[in-house]
Amino acid sequence: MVAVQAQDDLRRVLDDEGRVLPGARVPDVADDVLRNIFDKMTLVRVMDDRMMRLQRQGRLGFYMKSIGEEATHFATAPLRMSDWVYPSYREQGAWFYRGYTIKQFVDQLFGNANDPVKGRQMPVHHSANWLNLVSISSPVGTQIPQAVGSAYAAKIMGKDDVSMVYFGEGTSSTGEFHVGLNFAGVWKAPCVFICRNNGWAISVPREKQTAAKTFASKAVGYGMPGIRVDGNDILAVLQVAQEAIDRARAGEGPTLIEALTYRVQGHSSSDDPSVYRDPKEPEIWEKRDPLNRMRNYLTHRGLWDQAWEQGLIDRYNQEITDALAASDVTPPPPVESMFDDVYEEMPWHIREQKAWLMAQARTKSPHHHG
Amino acid sequence: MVAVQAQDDLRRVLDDEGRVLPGARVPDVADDVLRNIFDKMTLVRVMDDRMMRLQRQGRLGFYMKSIGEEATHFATAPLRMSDWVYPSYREQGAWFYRGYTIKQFVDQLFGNANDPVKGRQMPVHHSANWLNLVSISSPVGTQIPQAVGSAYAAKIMGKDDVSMVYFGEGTSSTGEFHVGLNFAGVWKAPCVFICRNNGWAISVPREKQTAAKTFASKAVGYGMPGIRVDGNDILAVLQVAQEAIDRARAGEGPTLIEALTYRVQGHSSSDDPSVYRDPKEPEIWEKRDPLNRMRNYLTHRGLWDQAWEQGLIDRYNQEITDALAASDVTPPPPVESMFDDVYEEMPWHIREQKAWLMAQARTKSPHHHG
Amino acid sequence: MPVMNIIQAVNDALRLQMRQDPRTVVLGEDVGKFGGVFRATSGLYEEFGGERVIDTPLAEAGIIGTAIGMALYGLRPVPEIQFGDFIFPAFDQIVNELAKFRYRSGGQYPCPVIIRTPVGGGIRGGHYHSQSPEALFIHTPGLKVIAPSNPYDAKGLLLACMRQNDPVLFMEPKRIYRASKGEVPEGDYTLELGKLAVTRPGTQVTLIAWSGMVSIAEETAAKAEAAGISVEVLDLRSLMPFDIDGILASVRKTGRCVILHEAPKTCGFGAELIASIQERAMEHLEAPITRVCGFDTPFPYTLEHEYMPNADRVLGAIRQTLEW
Amino acid sequence: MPVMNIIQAVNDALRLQMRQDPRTVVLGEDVGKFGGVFRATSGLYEEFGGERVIDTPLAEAGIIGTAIGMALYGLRPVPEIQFGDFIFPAFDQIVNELAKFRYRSGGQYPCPVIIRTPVGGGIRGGHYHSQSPEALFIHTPGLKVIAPSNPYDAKGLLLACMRQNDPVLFMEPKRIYRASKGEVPEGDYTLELGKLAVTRPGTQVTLIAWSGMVSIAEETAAKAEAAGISVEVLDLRSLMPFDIDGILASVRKTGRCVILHEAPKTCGFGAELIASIQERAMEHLEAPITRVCGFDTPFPYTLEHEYMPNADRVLGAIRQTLEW
Ligand SMILES: Cc1ncc(C[n+]2csc(CCOP(=O)(O)OP(=O)(O)O)c2C)c(N)n1
Ligand SMILES: Cc1ncc(C[n+]2csc(CCOP(=O)(O)OP(=O)(O)O)c2C)c(N)n1
Ligand SMILES: [Mg+2]
Ligand SMILES: [Mg+2]
Repeated sequence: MVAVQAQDDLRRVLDDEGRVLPGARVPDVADDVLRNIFDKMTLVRVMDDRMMRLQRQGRLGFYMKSIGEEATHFATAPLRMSDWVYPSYREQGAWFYRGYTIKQFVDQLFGNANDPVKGRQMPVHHSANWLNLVSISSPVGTQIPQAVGSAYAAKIMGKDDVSMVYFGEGTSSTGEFHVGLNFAGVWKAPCVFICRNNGWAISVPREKQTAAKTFASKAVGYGMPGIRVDGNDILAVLQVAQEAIDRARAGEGPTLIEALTYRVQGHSSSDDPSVYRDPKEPEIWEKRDPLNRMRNYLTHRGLWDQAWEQGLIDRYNQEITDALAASDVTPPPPVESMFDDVYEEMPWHIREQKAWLMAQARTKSPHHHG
Repeated sequence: MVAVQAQDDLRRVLDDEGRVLPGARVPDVADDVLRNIFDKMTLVRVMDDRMMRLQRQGRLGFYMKSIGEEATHFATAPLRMSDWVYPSYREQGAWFYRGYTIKQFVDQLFGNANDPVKGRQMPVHHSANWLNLVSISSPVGTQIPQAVGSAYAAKIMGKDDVSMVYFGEGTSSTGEFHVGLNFAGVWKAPCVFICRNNGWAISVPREKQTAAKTFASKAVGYGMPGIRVDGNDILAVLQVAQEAIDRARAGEGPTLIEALTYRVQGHSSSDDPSVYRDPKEPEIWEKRDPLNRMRNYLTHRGLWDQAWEQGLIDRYNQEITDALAASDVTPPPPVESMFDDVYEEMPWHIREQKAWLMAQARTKSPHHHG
Repeated sequence: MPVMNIIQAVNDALRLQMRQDPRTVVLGEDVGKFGGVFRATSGLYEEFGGERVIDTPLAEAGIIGTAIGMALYGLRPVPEIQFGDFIFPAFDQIVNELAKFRYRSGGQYPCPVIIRTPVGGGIRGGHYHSQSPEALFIHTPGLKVIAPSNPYDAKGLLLACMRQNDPVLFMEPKRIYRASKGEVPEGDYTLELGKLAVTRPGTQVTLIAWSGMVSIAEETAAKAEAAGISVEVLDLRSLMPFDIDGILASVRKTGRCVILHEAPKTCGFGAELIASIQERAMEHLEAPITRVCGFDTPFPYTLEHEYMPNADRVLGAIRQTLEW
Repeated sequence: MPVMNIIQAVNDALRLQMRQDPRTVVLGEDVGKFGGVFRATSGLYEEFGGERVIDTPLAEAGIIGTAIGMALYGLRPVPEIQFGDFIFPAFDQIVNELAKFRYRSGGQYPCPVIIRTPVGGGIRGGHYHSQSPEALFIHTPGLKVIAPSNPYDAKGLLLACMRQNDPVLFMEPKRIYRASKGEVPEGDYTLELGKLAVTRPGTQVTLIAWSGMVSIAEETAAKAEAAGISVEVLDLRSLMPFDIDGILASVRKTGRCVILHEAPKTCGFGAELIASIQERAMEHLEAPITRVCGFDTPFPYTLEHEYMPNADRVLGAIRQTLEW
């Protein structure tokens, strides 16, 4: 009988108040990186709040918040820009950290003529190839083998780029999770899997998702390390991400990281969690809020002050206001653009359909928030 | 850090010569059950040999042997008749043990008018609902969630039936393996999963199938026990199967059993393993032949003699000869039967197509082995 | 008679059947306590408990795969796929397993699984919450495909599906889940599968639609009437098998036909209808049969109002047909 | 010019392309050392090594899913699906991901994955080694679907596919993998996608086929000629996009058309062809367009010779068309 690591111990650096735990090793992260992460985490908070309010006012079709889960977004921070990221729909911070702008973000939400994806996808389904951030898909899990493909492609092409892919704990139940991780294990693909375990998949609690003790323990089945980390502890997240990225880049293969966090609010703007879960549950987690913990930690380190944070909030609010104002006067994508990009060159039948549509009277959008 | 059982130790009762290993617990199996298993194992050997020869003579379209893997078929032996079995295409012994006849078997291979599946499927794709043996499908893995469904259905309906499903180690790479085992874990479904690890998936060796240390270790990811057993050791197979079935029936949930064995010959009659594997590899495994080991064991126990075995061989050879002769004079299923069983009642368009076909000249089969 | 919307009608059918037949179980993502993201299974968990109203892990292949095993064993599962767009991970289980089980087993293993799923656009869902995949399933022998357009039909057809022994894809028009309201008998009734409804009789053109497009067809017919054109609207309801006699009767009468569907045009079900009609009634056709469909692009987001067929476009097609 | 069969032609195209473009990789079950169960990738592993000729674990969703990621990153993957019947576990990756990547990313992420897979019956494979799933993919905007019928086309079309930037389903007719032989240029050449071939000119009836059915079409035309009937045979080769101009030119000339395919009739590609032709050339049609197809049953085993279209049946349909 051989004993393997059970992988259900939780890696932590900070306690719930943001103090370094006794005996914990603090990862070596530069001060400006830490401040930049806090900056972008603040932006996510501001953005989520503003967009959710817009959605409630009926001015935005749909939105997905990540309140309470923001620290997990910054597992991307130790990546290089040539590395690839496959986000799910709940990692706004990863986008901003890599350089996606507030304006691009807002234009995508409104699907206007400046939207980088040309109004083709629902809100929060961004794509930014100039940042190696891959187009978000609604069907969950599909990104996992894709990320493994990109990771292995780098290896085949003799580059040392790493791919990172995000998904929720619910998504670990899909067949794609399994085939993706299994291929990665066999190929020793330089891929980092981030399972954002926020306790819920819409209304389905974690216990109904799997009988495994932890999500990290699923790594055993793929011959790769599985690491469980406090996903609300930014230092721990950065630390385990760095380790996994280093391993991948060194040719030592993939890692599964389970980031334990909590979905403090509804699944999306369409959801009402009071129907299915105890309203007391989120309260526990509010005490473990990643932004508060990071703020406290930065304060201990002398890297935070109120004016700085308020400055960020004000600036981001203003930038969002500007982006919204710009969006309001931006037309939707031109009707004829609907037929572009199905194929590289437009085949006859789509040309024919386009000509037909352009000859019809224009239909008014019932949703225009002009 | 919590240690979990690595699940990669191999359960054995017999050594390669069929002697009980020092300290091994011999499972409590009645003499007549043991003799019956040996009887059916002999039948499988005779059948495989005869059918493969027919195939080589061009008289049978396709065949799949299980030489060297036969002991794994009898994990079904501790089941009740009300339990359900989802075999893959390589467990002939499970069929015979439950009462499928030589004649039914042969009629299926030839897809004649007496074929229980009416000539609808390729050879070796049997189905016998009167024995709770579920129709074999070519796409691998699909049976796994189906077996979980049957298992849980029993639980929902308040019965204590167990379902058992077979698949190869290659099939553990499918998405269906994952979703099936994951559902079973959550539902505590009374299901026994038998992964027949015969080292090869057509030309793909086990190391290219997964980086996991063992297939049994994959159970960790589903919160169920994973047991690794010497699949050529009939007593060990019976023992672990009995344990898993007992657990399932007692409401304690599913078990994954990895039965370590070896595909001594080609994948199917269409395959030529000399192209992709060292011809020496099978030789090692021939020494661990499950039939020899069982024969030796029975001999030690005084349950075997040459005349008995020869009698079985002669009788089965004769029965096969008779079944072949009967098949030779059995017509194919009537042409019009091709349109039955698509739906319970034939809809208009199929009626129309049937009428049209019946009005055409009959097409001669290029494959009639009359 | 109570007035219900489609969600309520579906919910009512499920509840009625579950009360009558203890073998009927519901399973899917969020169908339990939450009652489904569209609330179609609302209240069932409370009434029938977690073993008959089953919140599954997130895996469509598992939902359908286990439902198949349940049906083989003797239950009558009614799985829900949260959006029609998410049915594809279960595609293999549906087309290779569910559809072929009865056939491949020589009739030994019927597999009555009724898959409910919301389909169609118009809710600003982009291409992953808007697709209409019916053609893929109609092309799969062994499946029935049912697509009601209103609460009365939804209840009567769903009850009928749950009482027959073939697998069914039951497509629900999500855009009008709540908007479509009508009188629905309280108790038990079933509608025969395979029969269309003439929802508006007419003489000059036959307009064929199903699911969410029936309301557009009716709007078109009303506009046409105002313009002095008499349109007969057929709501197919059952796409496999489809009611060829009902269709031919109408087309033989009108001599002209327009087909309306949301799915992309190429290889959509409209193509089959055209082929089937012209094979049997070419001599009655006074003009080519025209299609107004979704375009052959993925379903867009911002421009979905331009993507989806509307009454003006259908009316245009009708005029063209008349002028041919 | 050397004589090759289809397997050799495919193998040759792969080898040529892999030599020219180091980004081209092959992956799938048994494609490595074994060279594929039909031997289409034979010798490639020896020449290009295990990182460019990749034996994958047994999971079609993984084969296509990883191929997508490879293509996004910059490789040109040519995955093999061992049998067309086993493509369905990858259906979601193909229809929801691969087909929509370019569109949904606003053109940012083209995804040139060329999926090769053997299709069709006639090898006594029963319903899991015989299916012809083209209609499902033609109905999926964003995919191209190519279906050669002979070695020359197979090589020229496959080379063309590997040099363009859209995802392709490349269907190979397994029944005639070895039986179809012909002269194939040794070096490099490509055939334009989207163009049909008139494999036999004729005047009275247009007979449309593709893939394994082209040989049946030609056999039919020869029989017809002997009976004094002049049949024009069109080998479509490219199903999406299909060559509407070539089709219309022929049908306008002959005024009659028969369509031949192996896939089940209902909602098969034949339906789309009928719809497209009658929409554009009804006034030239002197009879309804007829289909000779696979029946709407799962593909049978023993009776596959009765299931599959043959020349006598097609000739019967032609006669009927002429007598209409
Ligand atoms: C294949 C598929 N099935 C169903 C859905 C509907 N759906 C959207 S999000 C979601 C839950 C996802 O939960 P999880 O993976 O835990 O991510 P989280 O939302 O918690 O971040 C579901 C079921 C989907 N998007 N894709
Ligand atoms: C979904 C699917 N993909 C591919 C195949 C083709 N195929 C048939 S058997 C086989 C290998 C199976 O290997 P394993 O699961 O180890 O079973 P074994 O044959 O060794 O018993 C493959 C790839 C298939 N039947 N189904
Ligand atoms: Mg979650
Ligand atoms: Mg194997």
